[in-house]
Amino acid sequence: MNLGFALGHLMAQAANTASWWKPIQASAHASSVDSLFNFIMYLCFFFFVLIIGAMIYFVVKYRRKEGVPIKTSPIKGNHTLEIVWSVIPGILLVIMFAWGFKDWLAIAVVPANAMEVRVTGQKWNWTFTYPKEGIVSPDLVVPAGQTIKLVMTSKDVLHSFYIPDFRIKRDVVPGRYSVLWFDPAEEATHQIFCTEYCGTSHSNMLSKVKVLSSEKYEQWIANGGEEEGGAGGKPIPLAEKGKKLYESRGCVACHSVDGTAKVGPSWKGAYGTAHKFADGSSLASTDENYIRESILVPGAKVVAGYPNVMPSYQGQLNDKQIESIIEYIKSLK
Amino acid sequence: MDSNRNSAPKSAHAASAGGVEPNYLNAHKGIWSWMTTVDHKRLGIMYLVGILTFFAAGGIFALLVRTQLLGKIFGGPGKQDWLFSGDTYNKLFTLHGAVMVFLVIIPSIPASLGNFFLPLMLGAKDVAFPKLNLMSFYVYVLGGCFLLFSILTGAVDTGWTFYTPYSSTTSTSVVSAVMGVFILGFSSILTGVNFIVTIHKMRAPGLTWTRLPLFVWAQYATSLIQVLATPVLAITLMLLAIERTMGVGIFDPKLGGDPVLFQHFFWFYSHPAVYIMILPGFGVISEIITVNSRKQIFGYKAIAMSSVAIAVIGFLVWGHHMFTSGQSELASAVFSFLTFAVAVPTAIKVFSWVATMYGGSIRLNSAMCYALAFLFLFTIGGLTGLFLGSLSVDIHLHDTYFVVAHFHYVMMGGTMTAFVGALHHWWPKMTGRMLSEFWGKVGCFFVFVGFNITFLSQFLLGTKGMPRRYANYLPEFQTLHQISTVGSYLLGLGFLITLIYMIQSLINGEKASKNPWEAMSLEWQTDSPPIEHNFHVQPVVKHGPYEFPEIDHSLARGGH
Amino acid sequence: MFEKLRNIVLKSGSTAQAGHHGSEPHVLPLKTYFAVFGALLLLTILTVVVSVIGLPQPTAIIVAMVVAAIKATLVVLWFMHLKYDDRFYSLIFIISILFLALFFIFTSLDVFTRGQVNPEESSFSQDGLLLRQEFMKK
Amino acid sequence: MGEQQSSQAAAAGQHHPKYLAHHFESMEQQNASGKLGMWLFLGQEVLFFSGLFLAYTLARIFYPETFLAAHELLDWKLGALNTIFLLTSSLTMALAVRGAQINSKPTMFWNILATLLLGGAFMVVKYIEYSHKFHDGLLPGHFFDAAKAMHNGHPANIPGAPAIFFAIYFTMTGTHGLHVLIGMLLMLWLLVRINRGDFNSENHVFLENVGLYWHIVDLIWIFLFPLLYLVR
Repeated sequence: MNLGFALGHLMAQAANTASWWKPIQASAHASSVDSLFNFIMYLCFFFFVLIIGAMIYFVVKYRRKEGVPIKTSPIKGNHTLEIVWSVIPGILLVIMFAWGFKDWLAIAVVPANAMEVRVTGQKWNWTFTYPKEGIVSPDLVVPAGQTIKLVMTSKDVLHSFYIPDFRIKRDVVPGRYSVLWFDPAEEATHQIFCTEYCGTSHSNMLSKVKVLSSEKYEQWIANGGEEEGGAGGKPIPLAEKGKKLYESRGCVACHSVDGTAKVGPSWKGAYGTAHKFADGSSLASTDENYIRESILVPGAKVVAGYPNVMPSYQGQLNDKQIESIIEYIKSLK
Repeated sequence: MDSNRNSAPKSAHAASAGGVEPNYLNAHKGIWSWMTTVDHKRLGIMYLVGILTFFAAGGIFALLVRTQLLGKIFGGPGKQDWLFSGDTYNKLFTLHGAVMVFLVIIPSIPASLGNFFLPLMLGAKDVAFPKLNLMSFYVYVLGGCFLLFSILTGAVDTGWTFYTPYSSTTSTSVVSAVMGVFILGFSSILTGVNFIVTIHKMRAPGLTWTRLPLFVWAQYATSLIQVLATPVLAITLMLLAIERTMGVGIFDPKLGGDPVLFQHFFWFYSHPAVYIMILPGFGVISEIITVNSRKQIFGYKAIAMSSVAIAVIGFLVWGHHMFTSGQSELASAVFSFLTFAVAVPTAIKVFSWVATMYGGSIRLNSAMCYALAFLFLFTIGGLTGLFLGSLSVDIHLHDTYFVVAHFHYVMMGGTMTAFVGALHHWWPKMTGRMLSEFWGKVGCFFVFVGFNITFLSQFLLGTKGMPRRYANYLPEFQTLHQISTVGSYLLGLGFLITLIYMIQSLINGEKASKNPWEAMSLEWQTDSPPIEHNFHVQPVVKHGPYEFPEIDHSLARGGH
Repeated sequence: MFEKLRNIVLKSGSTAQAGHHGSEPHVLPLKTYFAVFGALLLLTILTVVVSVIGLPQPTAIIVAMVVAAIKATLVVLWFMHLKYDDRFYSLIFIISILFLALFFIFTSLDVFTRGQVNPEESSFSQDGLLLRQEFMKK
Repeated sequence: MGEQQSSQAAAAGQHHPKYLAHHFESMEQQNASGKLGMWLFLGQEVLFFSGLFLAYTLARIFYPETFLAAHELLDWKLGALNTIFLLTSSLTMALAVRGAQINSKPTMFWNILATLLLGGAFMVVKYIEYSHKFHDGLLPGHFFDAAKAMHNGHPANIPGAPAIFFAIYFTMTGTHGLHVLIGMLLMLWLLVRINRGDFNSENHVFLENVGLYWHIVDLIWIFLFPLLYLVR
């Protein structure tokens, strides 16, 4: 009957593969968290079997039988037993606290030689800015073997930056910085979640940590944070890059490409057509300046009938990226 | 939905044996007599009907949430969800949370069974302030209407925790929901005041503090928390409402406030609130296990004192909800240590209950089945709290499905199982009818199995890193979610069976005697259902509540 | 100490018959009321004078709070009759003050020690203030 | 209470004074229960206001210079006048309770009336302060407009966001004012019951409870006054 031991056996070979019930251990910290997790889990199985086993044993042994005169024991308490079962759990609890506190301090104090990356969470996407290189990217691309320090803040509501593979999580509070660090060991891609409820597309606020070898990382930095060309290494057409930005930068959450109006107007056939604005003025045909202005200062000319809720992408998209988005919109006839 | 409200059992139901005096149900006739009653028993029944109705509503929201989480393969950002859009799903889980917490589980045992049985157990004619009791009921109804009004005008999508700055910037009707909870808080405070004064001032002659049934001790500790914690929730929600309407800048960072401050204000109430929920459940379990094992409780003083200890230490640990929320390292360490301290009295209680069964003569009626289910489920719930209490593991598990499974094991597996068990234990006394033992056990089986399937799978989802409150999810979580949803249907079925045979027992259930379980505490010494002012003659207490005749004191000298 | 506390709780729970110290309430002479009132007025004038002088920052708050606390105790002991009443009522009042202090202490435990490990996180550091000001302008 | 019960109790030959509720054994138990219930309610009130005081403390720590500059705009003389009104009303309320203890209806009546009038005076002074602020545009939260404030001669260079100070000021004094209003309504109801002769030395727990409530409201103002008006 005991689920615990089956699980324990499965647990044993959980080294670096994602077992069916635990993410992989991508860093030293992850394995130390797992070892405390296992310690508490074995302890809980032991006490669970002790308590529930005793309960079942008593129910079976002292089950009332028909016709047998009932004689029950007059025991009302037993001071030694009561002291024993307060002190022993007390000691075990202190051990759990101390071990948890030790590991937790390790994750709180950032090592010295960490490479700093700034993270901005906003309603429903993450953006990562590399201060030295001035690159802004939707994914966290890092070289293997280099400790990374994340300095995070939010633009609107509470979010929470969570990488299960590294077992780290920190709330991203608007108006304040919060700090997190991890040391990626070898090349891999890890999933990033938002775990603090933040509204409509809280479940779509996902991103990736791409751990590259140092050469590939240098290459990535060299061409300004864009994945170099498709398979054949030839440059990707601008509209194609625009489509990737459309999906990764959160435009998809409010603008559709098939004509249906969502939170914002649809991009299908938008280029070159007339638009009436909320403040009564209108524009004969949508041109590149209007699109660029709406990306950088969305509140300037809002299309009539739509809420003025679009966040500004000032400083998050460089000119080449805005160029490719405009190309993409043009291609949507 | 429930028949108690309108069909007070047929007048043909003659006053039970015991005397010509009519019982509390048919002493007065007509809806008006029910609406203006100050009799604690009738108020208990009215609360019970309200709580069960809202429990059904909350349950339906839960089933809708679980059905959404069957989920279509999640195809990437912006993919349309298969059943509900993101917004509707957010409103559903918020309503499930708010209705279950504020309207069902906080008043569940104290307001319905506490109101009904506290005066009976103390040998008193009524609670200390009967009119205040009636007012608390109407405050509860008014609070419920405010919440329903907020549902009709577009519902709330902030989660039952109303975290700012989302709750102060979202466009849904947060203010009316917050006002509803503000009003419900006063019903909780006034009930707490009422019970503390009743326990202090209206005990029967001879009923000293060490002869009180443990349900009364648990109710005393709960009322202590209700009185001291709920006002802070009232002020927090009032500040939130003012912030939304007038832009007061205490919590919203745009206006210069600090959202982590809101979390401190909120959890200062909400963690003691989870002890308001579980402590009455402890009281009920102590009653059921002793009566059905025919044995003294093991370590009466330890259990009574641990209830009060939990109530007090419960106020020191709220920071463990905020380990990852930007709280300072020193505060997190202090809160983590105190969280482990509060685990000790809870452990003492569980060990003492199991020890009570040693050397007993255990009768497995449906109430005892629910009590054993409680022990199983609450032990898992309590033990998984240790994972969330230790700092480094909580960083991984916070706000994932591990937390969802943990608090459902403690609240649903703990308090609601104890509540349904208590209903089975005291049903004969409340309604004068017996419940069918067979169907009771069938219902308990489905609830137990359905519950475990639903929430054991969620522990595994949590360790895999599946975050909370997600409308759709990555493909690797799909199978576990589908298992969990199937489990939730079984759980719903279990409660449906329970509801059906409870209604059936009201209609033509077999008559109940004065003391079907041969218990020794005072509520079993009056008729069932009891007369309007409880006791024909004022009872005098000479011995403790668990001195069963079957206890063989000769064994003590001989010892075995 | 614990023994004394236990007696206060047990004695207060006088069951129905134990009619203790008769039902004739304890009546204070008029003089006491006016004396307490006089003291309260004096203390109010004291706080106003102290604030007008303008003490340096930390002591001003402490003095104001101490004087307010003295005035509060005067009102609670005499006007609210707590001095002559059942000790259990003062126990309730003290418990509620304790829980108030608890709320203050644990919340400030967090607010004041933010950013000790990572300075960026402190709400009072230079860039913390800058970020908050800039965030509020938007 | 149901007539049916008290007649039964009377039938049981028990001496049953007019004010004793059916479910209590003795007047002494009824009074003690009433007072215990009131003290528990006051404990809850203290914790209710604890939230406001903590919000004040932390807002002040986050924005010390705003608080120092902004509360120059409050008129401390009016605040002191209000304090004196409330302290005197506390005295008259205590004398009213004493009047009930010595069974003298006129003392009770006139003292409660005096307390009521003093409470009214407090609210009038509050009204003057609020209208002065409304006129000057020093309003809570996003209603605060610096232009109007500057126009009315208030220094515009209040560092940080003065709206926060006035938000806290209005929240605290508003909630306190609401409690004063509730107290005044209770006292009106008291005057009616005193006239009906409900209170004597044996049964005046309702009057005592309203007194306790009023003293707690005064207690909170004793702390509010220095925090908001005085502290330099």
